[in-house]
Amino acid sequence: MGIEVGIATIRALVVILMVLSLAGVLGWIERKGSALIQDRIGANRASIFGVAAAGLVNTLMADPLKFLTKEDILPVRADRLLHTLAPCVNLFPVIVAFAAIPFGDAITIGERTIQLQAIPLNVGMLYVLAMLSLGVYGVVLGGWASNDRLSLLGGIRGSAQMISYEIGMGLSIVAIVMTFGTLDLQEMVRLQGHLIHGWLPAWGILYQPLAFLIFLCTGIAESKRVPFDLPEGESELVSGYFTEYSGIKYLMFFMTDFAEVAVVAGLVTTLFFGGWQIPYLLSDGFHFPGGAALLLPRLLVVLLQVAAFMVKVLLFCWLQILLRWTLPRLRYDQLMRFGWRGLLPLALANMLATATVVLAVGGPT
Amino acid sequence: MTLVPIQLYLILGAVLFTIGAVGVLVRRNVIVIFMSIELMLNAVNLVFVAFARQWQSMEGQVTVFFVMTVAAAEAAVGLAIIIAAFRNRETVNADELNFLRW
Amino acid sequence: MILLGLGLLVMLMMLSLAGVVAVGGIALASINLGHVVFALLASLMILSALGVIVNRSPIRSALSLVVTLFLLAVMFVSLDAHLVAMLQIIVYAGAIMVLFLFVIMLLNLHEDRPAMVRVGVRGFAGLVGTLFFLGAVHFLMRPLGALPAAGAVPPGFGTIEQLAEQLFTRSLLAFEVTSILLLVAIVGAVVLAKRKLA
Amino acid sequence: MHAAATPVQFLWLIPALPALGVLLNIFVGPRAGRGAVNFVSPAVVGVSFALACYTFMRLLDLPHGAALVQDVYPWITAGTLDVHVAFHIDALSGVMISIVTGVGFLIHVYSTGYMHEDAGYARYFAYLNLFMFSMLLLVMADSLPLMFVGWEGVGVCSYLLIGFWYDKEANASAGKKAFVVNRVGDAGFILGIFLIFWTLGPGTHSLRFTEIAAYASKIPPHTVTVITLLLFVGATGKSAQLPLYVWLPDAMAGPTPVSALIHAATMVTAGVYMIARLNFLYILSPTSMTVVATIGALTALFAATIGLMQNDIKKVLAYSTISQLGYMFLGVGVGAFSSGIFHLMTHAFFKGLLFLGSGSVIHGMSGEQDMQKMGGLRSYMPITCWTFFAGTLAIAGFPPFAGFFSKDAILGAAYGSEHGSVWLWVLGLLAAGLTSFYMFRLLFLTFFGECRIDEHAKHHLHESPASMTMPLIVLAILSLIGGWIGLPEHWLWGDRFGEFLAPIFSGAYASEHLSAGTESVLMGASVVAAAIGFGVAYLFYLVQPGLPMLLAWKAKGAYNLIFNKYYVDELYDLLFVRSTLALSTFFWRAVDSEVIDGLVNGTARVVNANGGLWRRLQTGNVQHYAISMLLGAVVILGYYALR
Repeated sequence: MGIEVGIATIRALVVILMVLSLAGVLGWIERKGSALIQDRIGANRASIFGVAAAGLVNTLMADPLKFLTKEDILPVRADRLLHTLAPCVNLFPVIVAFAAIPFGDAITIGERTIQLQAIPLNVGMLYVLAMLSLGVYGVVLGGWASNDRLSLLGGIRGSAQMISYEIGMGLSIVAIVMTFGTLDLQEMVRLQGHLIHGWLPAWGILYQPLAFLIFLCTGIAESKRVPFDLPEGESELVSGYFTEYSGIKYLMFFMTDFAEVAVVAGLVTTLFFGGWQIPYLLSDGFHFPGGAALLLPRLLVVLLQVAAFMVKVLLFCWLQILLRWTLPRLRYDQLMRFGWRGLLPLALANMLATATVVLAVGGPT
Repeated sequence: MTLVPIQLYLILGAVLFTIGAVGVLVRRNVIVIFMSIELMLNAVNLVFVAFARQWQSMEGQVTVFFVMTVAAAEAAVGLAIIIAAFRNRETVNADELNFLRW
Repeated sequence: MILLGLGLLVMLMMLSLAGVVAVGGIALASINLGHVVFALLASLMILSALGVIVNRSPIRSALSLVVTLFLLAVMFVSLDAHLVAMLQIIVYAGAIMVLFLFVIMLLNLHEDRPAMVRVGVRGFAGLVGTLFFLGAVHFLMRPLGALPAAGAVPPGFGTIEQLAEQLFTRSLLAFEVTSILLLVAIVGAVVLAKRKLA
Repeated sequence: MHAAATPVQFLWLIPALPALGVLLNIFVGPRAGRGAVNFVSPAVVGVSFALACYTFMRLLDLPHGAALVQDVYPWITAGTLDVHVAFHIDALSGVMISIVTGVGFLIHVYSTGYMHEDAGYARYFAYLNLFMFSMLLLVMADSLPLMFVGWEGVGVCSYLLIGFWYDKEANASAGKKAFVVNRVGDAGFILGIFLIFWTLGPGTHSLRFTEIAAYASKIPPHTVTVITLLLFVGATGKSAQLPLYVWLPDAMAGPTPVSALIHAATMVTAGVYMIARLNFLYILSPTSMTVVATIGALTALFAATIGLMQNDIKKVLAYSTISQLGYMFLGVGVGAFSSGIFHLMTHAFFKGLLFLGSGSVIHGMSGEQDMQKMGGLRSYMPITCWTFFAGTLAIAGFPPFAGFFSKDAILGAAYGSEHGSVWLWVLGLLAAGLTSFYMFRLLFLTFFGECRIDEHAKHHLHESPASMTMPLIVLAILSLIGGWIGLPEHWLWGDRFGEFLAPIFSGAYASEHLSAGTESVLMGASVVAAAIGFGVAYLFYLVQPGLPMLLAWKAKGAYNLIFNKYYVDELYDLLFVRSTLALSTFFWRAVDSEVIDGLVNGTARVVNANGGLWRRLQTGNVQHYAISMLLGAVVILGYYALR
């Protein structure tokens, strides 16, 4: 009993730390990346004994410290409780959402097998959706509690946008769920370990390219990033729903932003890019189509797989950051039209098509 | 981990239901009244799920599923009505919204 | 105010634990994690439910309702209704309550004074409520036997497969009708929200 | 009917095709235009005719007395009643569908010519197809309820088609008359069905003919009599027998092809078919048989006498139809079911022919129907004339034409059967003579003698188009040779028709009872009668056109009596219509507007007062309602808690 609880706690901690650190790293990637793209040097001020570590010091130490030490301003006639609650409500679901995403195969220590996944759920997919759907509250509250029309507008925009795009996201996920015939993310990843015709890794994207695109768009819209960043579009509403925030709360909103990026990346990886799977890497080592094999110790395999997962996630984070500097921001009506008239019907059609195919030939399982 | 006897779930349901009912009765804001109704619905859901667990049959959960659907529909229409009413009367107070008066 | 809340919480926990002991006929010694968790959840739920009806500001009421629903979902999980729990969060917390918040913001409702009806009515309502509660409890107290232990449930109980199986065989008609109901609701909502009431 | 039944899958198509035609004509017809309608409507019937022929062939291949069946779907399942929509094609219904679809097809073709100026052609063909559908349902049905559906269906179609030119008051009321009179009959019919169901007693019943047949012997004789008589009431209504014949003459208001199809060839024979179909019941009740036979014979004579004096070409044919139907009933009534059906078939041929011929005449005369204003049309419309002549010979019963054999078979049976009697025979013989007379009168007045047509009509007098003459020719040939499949016994190949139908009519009259000698005597008698009729007609209307006037002046009373159709219509008007009207006026004025309205308004007032009282509860405040609900809950809880 005790040990179980202990292991559970450890897994949870691992996940939380992973998300938070990812968020931090993303902060750094974002800034350096932007700088790279815009041909600047970027975050390079802070340094310890002259060691700037390519801005890592700046982004991972100086900025947090600064935020922590800043004054926490509360607008007049703002709702204190909600104003404080909002950032937490915003950050919490994102982090817990990550809990259902498996970052590695089950490892066996002694007679006890441990899933590399905070909470192994048979409804994992739904769980993630649920958590993401909770994300709205942070936005709404932030917008409302600040008692400021810009914030309120941002909040309303944000909530409308999120609930609108949740539908498309859900439907695209339904399609992929149909394909794999399970809601358990770990199970999905395992299925993606198979090979089509003995050589092609059976990753989700091969079955559901359209769903992948839809999911990516909706995911980015959910995390309110460019080109869907109207809720915080600085050119119109200073900072949208967190205009009136400062200090640690502001930092939390920021973290949320990056955590969401990470979650989206994680989900894309898990659903469409084989999660922690490495092509041809089975539990006891590589088995190439040719018949050539390279046996490895179990632990190494697991480590490789975890590493693979991290790499994939980072890649997709990078993709989203690239997008930020590639695409222009939509107009709000365009955003809504894209969501309702573009993605939703597409997702529906895709779902129906998948359903028919699955009915006709059966899924890949 | 062992569970508590079902009565406690039922009583909890009763408590929530009563709170909801009283809310319906005492609040003036129609939206809040509406929320109280949702609260009552959920109290009942709790009871259903508890019984499903008790008799180990899925009917209870299925019923909950349907209750949720109905609740969703109800919320959509109800809120639409509230908005429409607000447009006419500039108020959402139950005691001022008496279109159906004799 | 926070303190008040905490005080109430502790009180309620004691109360519900007492309930566990009294109703469940469980020796004080054998109270375990499960009971405590239940007590905690229950008290929190009751608190937040009260929050729904006492808060002056609609927004806060809505939020306390969200909390209640969330806790309810957790309780569902403890009752092996995983799918229902998830649906609870997605549908209620994720959709319905957002809709509420949205409308509240749209109508830009701030605290309405007086939030409640006249004191007399209030008292009467409270009285009736209490009576109702007592009546209900009177019937709930008849022995129904304890819930089967966590291990006792058949494998896969509460999973999506079982629910779907139930849904698409026994209650298929109801299911289809529900879809129509939703469609009607959508249309109705749109029509209502579009034009002014005559 | 107890023979082996072979299930097949295509039967449903036969009625379905006309039904399809109905839909097309209703929904696309008016827009699709005349050409499409003129093609589609006959086409569907033609195809179902082909199918009917195919069915018939299949039937011939099967062992003698077998049947083709198809159970389409369970129709009514309530309590002990389990009726299926199922089709049963045995020899009898096989013959019927062949006749119905065949004649029907010809008449559809004819109609394309006849109706080609009419605006409502789509409507017309919709009705016509609908009629085909119902008629096929009627004859193919394997259970009484389904048959009843067809029975009512054809009734509706006949109503619709009689009143087809509803803008004329007379036509509309004629349609109404037909409908109402038929109601009287159908009431009896459905009562009969109920009685049968009721008699069948416990256990579920499909009311299939087979089932009834199996049970028939167990029904107490009096009940059988009642049942059969009730059903016969229906038959008198549908088949225009005494006393319910009055609607048929007026039914001539409809388009002539309709008169040919519905009011001569097919629908009006439904009664005969029904009795033949239920022969196993009728055979059990001598009383009913006698009633049927007597009514039939009387009708035959009665209608024939009226037919003598009519001047409207179609009216004459109408009365002759009634009298021929009388023959059929006489046939089935004396137990010669196959002869009855045989006459039904031949009659379908020559009466269809005669009607179509008269239609062609009316067409050519641009709407003129009074024979006084015709004459000498022979030279103007030869084909019509000679085909009409063939029809006349056939109906008058000159050997070797169709009418002769069938009519003779019936007369023979009337004489020889144990149900028959000399009197029936005499009546039939008289009717035969009269028939021959008035038919030749019709022929001479119309086509021969000097021309009494006014110039204007004569101006565009013309032979009808091929689409109309073709059917005439076909039917003419049929009425000439159609009778040869049912020769008397000991003639060349004998009564093939009878043998074919024999297994269905177990226990029916067979002409072996008669010695060859008697038979030939009877035959001679009927030929003589026909000849006399011809002779008199020739004398009156070609040699001495003055004679009829003289005669009429001499026997004034009789003349007026007959000329006014025995004042039957007036009598009915007095007895039923007036009294009914008076009664309904009373009910309307006194009962309805005073009592019932008073009750209604009173109730309203009470409710109103109450409402005024209780509406005070309706505060419009949700919470008041909510609290009352909760109070109610508390009360209920309390009641059960403290009980």
